[in-house]
Amino acid sequence: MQPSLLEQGLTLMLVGMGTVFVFLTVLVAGMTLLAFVVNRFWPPEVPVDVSDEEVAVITAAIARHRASRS
Amino acid sequence: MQPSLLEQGLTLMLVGMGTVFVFLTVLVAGMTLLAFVVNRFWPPEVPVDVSDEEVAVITAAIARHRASRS
Amino acid sequence: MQPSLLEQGLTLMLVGMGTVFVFLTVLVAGMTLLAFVVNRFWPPEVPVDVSDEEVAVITAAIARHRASRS
Amino acid sequence: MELVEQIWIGSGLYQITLGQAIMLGVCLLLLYLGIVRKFEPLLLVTIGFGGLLSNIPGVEIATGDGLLHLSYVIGIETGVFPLVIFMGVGAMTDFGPLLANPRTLFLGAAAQFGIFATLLGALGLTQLGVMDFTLKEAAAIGIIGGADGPTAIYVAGQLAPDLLGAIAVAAYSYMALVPLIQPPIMKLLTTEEERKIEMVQLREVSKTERVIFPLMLLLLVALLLPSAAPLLGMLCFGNLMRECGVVDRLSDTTQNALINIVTIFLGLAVGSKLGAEQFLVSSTLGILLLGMVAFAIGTASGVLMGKLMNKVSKQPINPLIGAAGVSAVPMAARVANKVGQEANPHNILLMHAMGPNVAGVIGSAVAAGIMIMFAS
Amino acid sequence: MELVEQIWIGSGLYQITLGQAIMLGVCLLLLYLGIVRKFEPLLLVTIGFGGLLSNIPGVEIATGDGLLHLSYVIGIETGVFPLVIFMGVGAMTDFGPLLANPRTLFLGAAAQFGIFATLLGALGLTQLGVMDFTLKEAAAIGIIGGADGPTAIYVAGQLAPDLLGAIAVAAYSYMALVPLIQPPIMKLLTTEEERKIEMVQLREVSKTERVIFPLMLLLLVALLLPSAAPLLGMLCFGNLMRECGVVDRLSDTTQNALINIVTIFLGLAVGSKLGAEQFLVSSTLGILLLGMVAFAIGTASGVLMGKLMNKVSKQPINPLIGAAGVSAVPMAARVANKVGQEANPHNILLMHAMGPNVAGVIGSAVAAGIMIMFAS
Amino acid sequence: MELVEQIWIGSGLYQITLGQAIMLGVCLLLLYLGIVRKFEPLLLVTIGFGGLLSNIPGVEIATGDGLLHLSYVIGIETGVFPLVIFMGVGAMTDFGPLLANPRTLFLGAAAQFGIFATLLGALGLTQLGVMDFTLKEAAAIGIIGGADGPTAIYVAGQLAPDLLGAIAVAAYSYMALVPLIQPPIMKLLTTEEERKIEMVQLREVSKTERVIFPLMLLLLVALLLPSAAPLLGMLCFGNLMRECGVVDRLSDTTQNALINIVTIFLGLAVGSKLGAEQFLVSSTLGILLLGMVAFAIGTASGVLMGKLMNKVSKQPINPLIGAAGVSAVPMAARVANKVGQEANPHNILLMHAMGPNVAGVIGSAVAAGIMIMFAS
Ligand code: NA
Ligand code: NA
Ligand code: NA
Repeated sequence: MQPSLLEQGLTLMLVGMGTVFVFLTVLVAGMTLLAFVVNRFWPPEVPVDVSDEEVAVITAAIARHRASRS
Repeated sequence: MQPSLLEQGLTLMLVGMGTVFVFLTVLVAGMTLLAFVVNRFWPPEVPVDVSDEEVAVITAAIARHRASRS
Repeated sequence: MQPSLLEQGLTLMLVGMGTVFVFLTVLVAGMTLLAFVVNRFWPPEVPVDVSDEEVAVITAAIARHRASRS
Repeated sequence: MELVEQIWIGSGLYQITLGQAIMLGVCLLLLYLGIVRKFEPLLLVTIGFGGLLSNIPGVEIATGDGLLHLSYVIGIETGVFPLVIFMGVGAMTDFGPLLANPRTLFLGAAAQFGIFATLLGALGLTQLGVMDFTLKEAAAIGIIGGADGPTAIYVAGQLAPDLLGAIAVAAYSYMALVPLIQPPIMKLLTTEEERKIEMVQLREVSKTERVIFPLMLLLLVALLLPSAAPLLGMLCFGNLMRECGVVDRLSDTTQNALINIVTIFLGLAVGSKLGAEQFLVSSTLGILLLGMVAFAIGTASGVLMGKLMNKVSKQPINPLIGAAGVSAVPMAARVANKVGQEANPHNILLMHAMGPNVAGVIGSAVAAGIMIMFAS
Repeated sequence: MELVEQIWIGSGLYQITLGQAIMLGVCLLLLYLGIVRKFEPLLLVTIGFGGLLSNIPGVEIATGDGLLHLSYVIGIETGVFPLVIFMGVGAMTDFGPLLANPRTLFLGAAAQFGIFATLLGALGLTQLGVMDFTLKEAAAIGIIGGADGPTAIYVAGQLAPDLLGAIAVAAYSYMALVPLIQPPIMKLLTTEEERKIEMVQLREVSKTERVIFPLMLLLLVALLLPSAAPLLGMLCFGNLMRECGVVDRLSDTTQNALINIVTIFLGLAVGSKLGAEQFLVSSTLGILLLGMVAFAIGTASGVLMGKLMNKVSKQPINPLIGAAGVSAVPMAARVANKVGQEANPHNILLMHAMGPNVAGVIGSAVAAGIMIMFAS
Repeated sequence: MELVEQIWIGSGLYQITLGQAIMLGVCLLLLYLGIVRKFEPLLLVTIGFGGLLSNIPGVEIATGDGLLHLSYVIGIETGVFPLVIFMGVGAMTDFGPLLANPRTLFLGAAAQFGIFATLLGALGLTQLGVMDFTLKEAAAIGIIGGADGPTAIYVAGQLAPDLLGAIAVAAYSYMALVPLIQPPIMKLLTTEEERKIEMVQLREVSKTERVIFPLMLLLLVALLLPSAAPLLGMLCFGNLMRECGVVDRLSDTTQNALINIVTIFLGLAVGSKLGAEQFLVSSTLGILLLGMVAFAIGTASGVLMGKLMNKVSKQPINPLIGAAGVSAVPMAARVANKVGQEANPHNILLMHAMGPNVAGVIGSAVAAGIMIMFAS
């Protein structure tokens, strides 16, 4: 016997949500593995935009500037 | 009897120019009404970019600047 | 008798390279003629962005500026 | 005189039907929502104007050789326009927040429940005799709950072209209504304490991860659910162009000229489905109602999944970001952020909500693949 | 040897006809006018080069599967290219001066008399046996007098595809000749005193008016003259995108990448109609002559209407701005301004002339709608 | 349960063939070369991704109504995409160095020997029974030696669509390998003294010459070799738009939005020919081998012609610039410059090498015209 439209919909809902979850679970696993592998073998360089020395210089300059305004 | 090509053209000219004028007259009426309604109910804000006070300040500044150069 | 595929290829190579050279030779001739005609009848203006006088004025200005900073 | 009569007979005043007059009003409303209320203006302005053109009596614009009908045949029937838009979305999407916290994909998964619940609702109304939708049509209506315009248009174009106009209008209207629809549901389902939860800052994601991610996603789709490959493939292609760093000129054009051109003609083409005889039918009302329900259920299931994850997870998860799982990028993420800040002014959820938000795009494309696979 | 013979037989030198040689010369002339004389370069350069390609003997470029013929079939036969150009024109047009002084629409109406007089002229020449034009062809020729390139191409593509090449060339050539054709006519029909008339400054037009105007225009077209709806509809759509302020990215692309791409292929497609056997016929000469007449009559009737309006109006109207009613935006408005300044150096007519100028675009699109309605 | 089985049967894991798995790997390799090694990334990234999509089992992407197949039918079968790319190349090419020293055209001519030698090689392998190529196919393979991507794609699309994937991959891969393939050959065939030769500075080229050049080239093509007119015609059109100075907005769009959009879809369309059953055949291996040989022979004949010209010419000619005659703009010119600087650090050959480099583009388009004429 052909299942009713509502039964078809119910099955589709169960299988559909199941597939969405299975697919995204596999994707989560893949992404976690990807993060692990990449950070293990090709760790990103720490971005060093500003050296400590530069920070000191700039801080001093700002302090001087503020002092001169007051 | 089928009208001659020239007669067809003459009619098309009269009707055509008539339609152009009627259409554009209706459009003029519409635009006039539009302007009336919009300015009545949603009058555009007068753009006040610079206050009188600011003008005074700026004018003074310019005068000072010029004086200092001469 | 139909020529073999290899013979067809050989002929195509000879005729092809011949045509390439003939075509590009004609093009060389055309370009040479073009250069001659253009430079004869519409010689490009020498770009004179800055007059000698202006150069003198600007040089003097820069010198003055530098002197004032030291 | 005969000519003047011919003009009169040819005029709109003579030919216009009541339905067309109503539809002109509906399209002006869409334009009002887009222009004055700023609801998804890129689409509502183009769709609305396309709808105006489609309801002009007596000329071929939305039919035959008309520009709008040509756009529809070339761009929507083939699926090309939504796919190109998806490529542009990919080129504009930063998957960084998702890569930094992959588990938020589950929130994007849960929110798709709205899709399937709506499918069931549409079939239920049919069973009850209130409406008359086929399985295909019900599937296309459900996708409204995915809150993703191009996905909805793509699926409707494939499964239920007759309902395309109503589905697209519903999808974009509700996406724009996210700030009104979602907050009450979010507040109803969460406690004040939950809304106050602050989340730990996301880690930096390296360029290598960003480049490999779209390729990995594509390969998973290829192996597990090929029917979602057109949509997700184009999304991945756009994202790869964005992240790989060597084809920036292609990525720029994809994010600007190309997506803009396609948006214009997509909007007009969708507008060609707003003809009175197609749109002014009872099923449109059903679609608008079901679409609203789909949104509400999707929001609720996202939030509930957030509560569950917060319980089982070591790191705190604010359930509000679950609401962003419906997609509606970036509006839904902003709403989550705003509701969070109402409870706790120091709570910056925006980047955390972007994870489930883009996960929702992937999730609804997966759901679309399933629908297309089974229903067609 | 056989192969060398084959090359010789395949070469242009062997195959070229006298007609093709002449047309290569004509197309070089168009390129000269476009590049050196700067006559409407965007169109004359692309049309001229397309014409060169079309007269290369022995290859399929302007026929069969060739790029130019494909462009023609896809873009001109369907009307898509001129319609998209019109959308771009709408996005680039500021209707402010027209909104500030709606009565200048009458000047744009009067100038359309050139169109209908030329139609009559073409039929008269046919009656006399000098030429042999059908009503459709005469209508398409008349539109040259509208001084609006895309309108002329659109109408010719619909009513007289065989004459498209000559009509497009005539339209763009005469539009470029506006600064030569118009001033003598303008001076002949006006007195020194009239040319000196200064006009009162235009009022500010609010954003609300600007946004509503394209919608109002579209609705009037829909109700009164639907056959003009494709052209005016796209113009209004472009203008709405420009003025509504919420889809600036679409408006920018429409004004740049999209209109440029379409202009390139429109030009090439029109060029595909400059093949010798199509262009070198006696009707081309007739079209060139009639086109010139159309321009002159349009200019004259615009100026005469300006004189009449100046008489009956309370506010002074300089009749020179009537000449701008032929369209040819913005050239004709600049010419009106220049002739005005010759008589009165303090006379700045430019913005006043922009009103009739854009009115001329609307006017000729209306005339085009009438032609298409009756003649097809 | 039945539905779960249906998902499993529909999944890629169930349907994938060994060939598809291999091709997924090959396409990932192309992406690696494009992204990490930066080999012609604009094409290898798009082709590689297109290839991935084409090898997803069980969905219509590269077939039927799929986006990639539509791109192929619309853009490659008709020749439109490579022609538009050629227009873009024309708009981006500065023919100044060639105009300043026209004789370098001979270097571009000589380098085309690689094309015809490869044609002969392909036919020789067929005669020996190793491969099985028709004359058309051999001609299409030979064009790889022209080192010009769009030319190769255009010719392959016309003469040997089945081999298009392999030919395009070979062409772009070897173009990217120019810095590895050419230097050893260049050093083998020249003496240290020859490589040290400095060339006299190029003269200024006036704007008039630059504008007339594309027209002159087009007319020569029209008269002598019309079958090369589509390719060279579009090149000339693009260059005329660039140089004429009155249509800069068209030139800008051609160089940016238009060429970028077409590149994306050209790449995807070529990728649609990387399906396993088409690409994993023995002829692909033959094409890759022959392509490599074509490059080597082209480089060698360019250099040898350079030596000859240096002998017979009054002004010194560094034979290294002959290697740039293969095209591969601007990579080959840079390689010539670099090898020259290794021998003599003061030797700046770059601009001198740009002459033969662009001559190589013209030369291979001429060769393509001959191939199409005879082989089809
Ligand atoms: Na979603
Ligand atoms: Na006009
Ligand atoms: Na080459």
